[in-house]
Amino acid sequence: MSGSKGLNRQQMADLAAEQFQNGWVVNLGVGIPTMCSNTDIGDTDIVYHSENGIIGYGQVAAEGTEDLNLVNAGGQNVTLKPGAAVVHHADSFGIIRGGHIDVTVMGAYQVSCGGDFANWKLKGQKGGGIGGAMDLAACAKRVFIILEHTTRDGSSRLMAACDLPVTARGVVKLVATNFGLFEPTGTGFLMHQIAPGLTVDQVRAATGAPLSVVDNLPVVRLAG
Amino acid sequence: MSGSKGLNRQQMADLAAEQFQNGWVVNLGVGIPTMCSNTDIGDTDIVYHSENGIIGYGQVAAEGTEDLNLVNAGGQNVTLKPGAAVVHHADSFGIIRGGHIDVTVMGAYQVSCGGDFANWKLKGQKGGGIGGAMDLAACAKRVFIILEHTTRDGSSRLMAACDLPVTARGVVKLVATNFGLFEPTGTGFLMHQIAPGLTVDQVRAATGAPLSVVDNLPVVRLAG
Amino acid sequence: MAARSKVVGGFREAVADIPDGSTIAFGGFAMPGTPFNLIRALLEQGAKRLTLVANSTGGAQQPRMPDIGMLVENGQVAKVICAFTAATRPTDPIPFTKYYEAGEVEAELVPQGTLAERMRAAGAGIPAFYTPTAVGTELAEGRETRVINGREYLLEYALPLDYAFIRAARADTFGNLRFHRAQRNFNPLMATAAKCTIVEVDEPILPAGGIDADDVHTSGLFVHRLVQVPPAPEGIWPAKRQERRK
Amino acid sequence: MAARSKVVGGFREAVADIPDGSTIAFGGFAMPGTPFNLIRALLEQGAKRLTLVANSTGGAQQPRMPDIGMLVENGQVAKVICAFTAATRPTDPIPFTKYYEAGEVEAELVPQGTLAERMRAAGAGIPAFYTPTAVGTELAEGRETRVINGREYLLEYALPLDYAFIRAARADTFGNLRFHRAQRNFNPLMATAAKCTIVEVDEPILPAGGIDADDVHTSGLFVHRLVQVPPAPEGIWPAKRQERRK
Repeated sequence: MSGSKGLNRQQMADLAAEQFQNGWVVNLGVGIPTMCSNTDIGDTDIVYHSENGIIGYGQVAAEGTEDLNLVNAGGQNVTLKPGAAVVHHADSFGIIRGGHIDVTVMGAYQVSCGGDFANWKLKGQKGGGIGGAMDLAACAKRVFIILEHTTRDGSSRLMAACDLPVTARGVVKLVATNFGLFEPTGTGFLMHQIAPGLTVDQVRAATGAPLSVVDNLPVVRLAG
Repeated sequence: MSGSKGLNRQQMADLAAEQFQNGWVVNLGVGIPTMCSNTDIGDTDIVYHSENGIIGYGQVAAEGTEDLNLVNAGGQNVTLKPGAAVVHHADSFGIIRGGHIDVTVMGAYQVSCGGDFANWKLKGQKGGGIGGAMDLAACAKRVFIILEHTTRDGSSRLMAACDLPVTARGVVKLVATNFGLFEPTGTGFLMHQIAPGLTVDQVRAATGAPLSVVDNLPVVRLAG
Repeated sequence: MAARSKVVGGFREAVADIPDGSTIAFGGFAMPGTPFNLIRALLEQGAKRLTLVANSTGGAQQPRMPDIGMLVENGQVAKVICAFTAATRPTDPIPFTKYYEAGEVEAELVPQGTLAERMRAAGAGIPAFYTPTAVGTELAEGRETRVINGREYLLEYALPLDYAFIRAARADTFGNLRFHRAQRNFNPLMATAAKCTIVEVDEPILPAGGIDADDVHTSGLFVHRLVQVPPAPEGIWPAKRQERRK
Repeated sequence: MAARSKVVGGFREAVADIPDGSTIAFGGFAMPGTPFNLIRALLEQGAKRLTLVANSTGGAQQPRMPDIGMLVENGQVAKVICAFTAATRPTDPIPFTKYYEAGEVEAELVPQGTLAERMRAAGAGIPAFYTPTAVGTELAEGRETRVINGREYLLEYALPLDYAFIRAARADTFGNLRFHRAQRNFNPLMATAAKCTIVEVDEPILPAGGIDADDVHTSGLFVHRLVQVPPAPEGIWPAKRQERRK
């Protein structure tokens, strides 16, 4: 992926996953968010929910042991943890809309400092791919977004306002990018952690909205 | 029950039950309607549904064999037929509201020739007992009512208009009383069967709306 | 998921922190699924100004089991939301009716299917829905209706709960539940609608995973506290109903 | 209940009478629960001007299995109601997109949870409901919203079906169904919303009562025709997914 500076995909997922708290019910979107379940978060007790009605799935099934009738939202053959349960789609989205998901982690094309984000439709496209993203975005207690900080041509995906059709407005709590961890504040982004080897000025130059920085800005600690 | 002329309680239930058609899903209300499941209707294949989520219950359990966690809507300990299933209350009323009940049979205080009926609130009472009656009445494909033709003081329960608060309007398809079987026509009642030993004039005198009669009016055939 | 156990030591402990003014739903339809032991514990705990949600207020059956009518009689209740403030048959009066008629407690009378759906809606994030039930009746007077495809419907709102008290046949430590037969009734819905669901369980509580994922009726996501019902007479179990004398 | 068997002889017979212009929903989320054999039979049967309802139009996976995109390619489809007219990742195009962009088929794009709830509503006699999903987005433009308790919600209508095509693991002759794991997905909802539900079943069909009443996922009330899937290669079974080449 474009040899960009900063964190790789798994490290971006780690940055989001390290914010999970004990007992949370977590929904992971397709792509990089799926990798959050690989992150070592110690004995933090997480229930992974998938919108096709799987409550409490675990690792991807080992080669040769797959149950072809057991998939997560990304279509991967996963395993179940003890205590797992299966429900149908209306009950699964009842869980989502009913506010029972503590955090949903999704990929996106763009995120705004007001907490809007866009991930279902490209510019000028007819239709798009919504899936469960709008339900999750509108109803989970928290939305975390993971995305590359900039597009291939270098323009920022962290913006003052999204110019693509949004998935939901004002919902994003945290943004993990290859440059660090950010919080939309309404008027800009507050950087909570910075990727190793980058300067605040570099990040600011790559961010499409005012950037502020926490005191004694921590550098992202890389696993392993 | 007031030693009235005409049919007894089980015979009134039989009159309604004989109208059930093969394959129907039937909901029986508390009281006389419950007795419809005792009627011998040959090999007519009926699925009895109870609003507490039992699909396919059978006879009342024999003394000493009761499952205390298995009851019908009247609280009787019943048995299950092969193919029975249990659902929760929202799904059970989804079955009702969704139009999947072919007939609901209920008791009532009054029924009108316009197909209204009243069975939840007495005159001047504060509150009442609705249970599932309003859902069933509004949503079953057909409503059959079983009631005594007259009150203890002799006034008719088959009326031009109900004067008690109604349970639903314009929904009653058939009415079984101790005097016979009746159809609300909008402007009166059409008598389809008459109880043995009664004359049309006697029934007409006991009916609070215009009474018409089918050609060659059959007399109710009593079982056994 | 396996790490957390929701098992608490007893009924007293399970209801100890319930504050005055709470909205509490009680599962059960006739005896099956009724949380008799939790009702008794709440009678002893004494929380006041409660709003209770249930199909009925109880007391129509012999022998009389702990029922929410007793909470009314005990002065703990401000309001009851239910499908019966009076019995189906006027010849079988229920104890609640006289408190209600005397104005000692408020009531909101709701058709049974609407009551179930309002709790299902609360749990599923649906703030309001339309239903054909009760259109044209006294219950619809002065309320908002809407014609959709030529039929008139009544607008109903979600009914969220602070607590749900329910009974199940089987549970694992994560709180996954199975109900036996007619025990199920309102119980799964109330669990989804409540901030805190407390379950009395018939059988010894299993380790997490003791119920296969395809066989779970209510996910532990919706369950917060589990108490196993002890054998009678310490624990209260459904009894065989006796017919009322006429 | 035991008298009627809903088992039919084959897939061709199961879909033979489906008329042009029908609205048909297809269960499945990725491979689990997808009625591959019924889709193939409908391709052969040839009904036209269909409205299809499904989570996605398929074709994103290798190997390509029978999917409703093939019905589009076969000229049988007027409209698709789904949560994806394009793939999640623009790098993984799906076959349907080009027919849609060329105007050869209509589409109604619906968020996945709203799609599920609209069918659940149709089956449960709820003509319309409010949801927070899609508020403030392009999908809500020009549509009716309502503020309830300070939050804005979108009005959504029930989605009734003529037919549902689904797949289950186990069935009895009355049509009671069990799904294995992620097979469940939309399938139970579609069954409630359809006038006629046709099920392809993995295992030999049991006599009525072969599934305990507490273990039924979908009641036979909602099921009209059952066909057992023959072994491969005659029957089509889920295959192991291969990653797309990038």
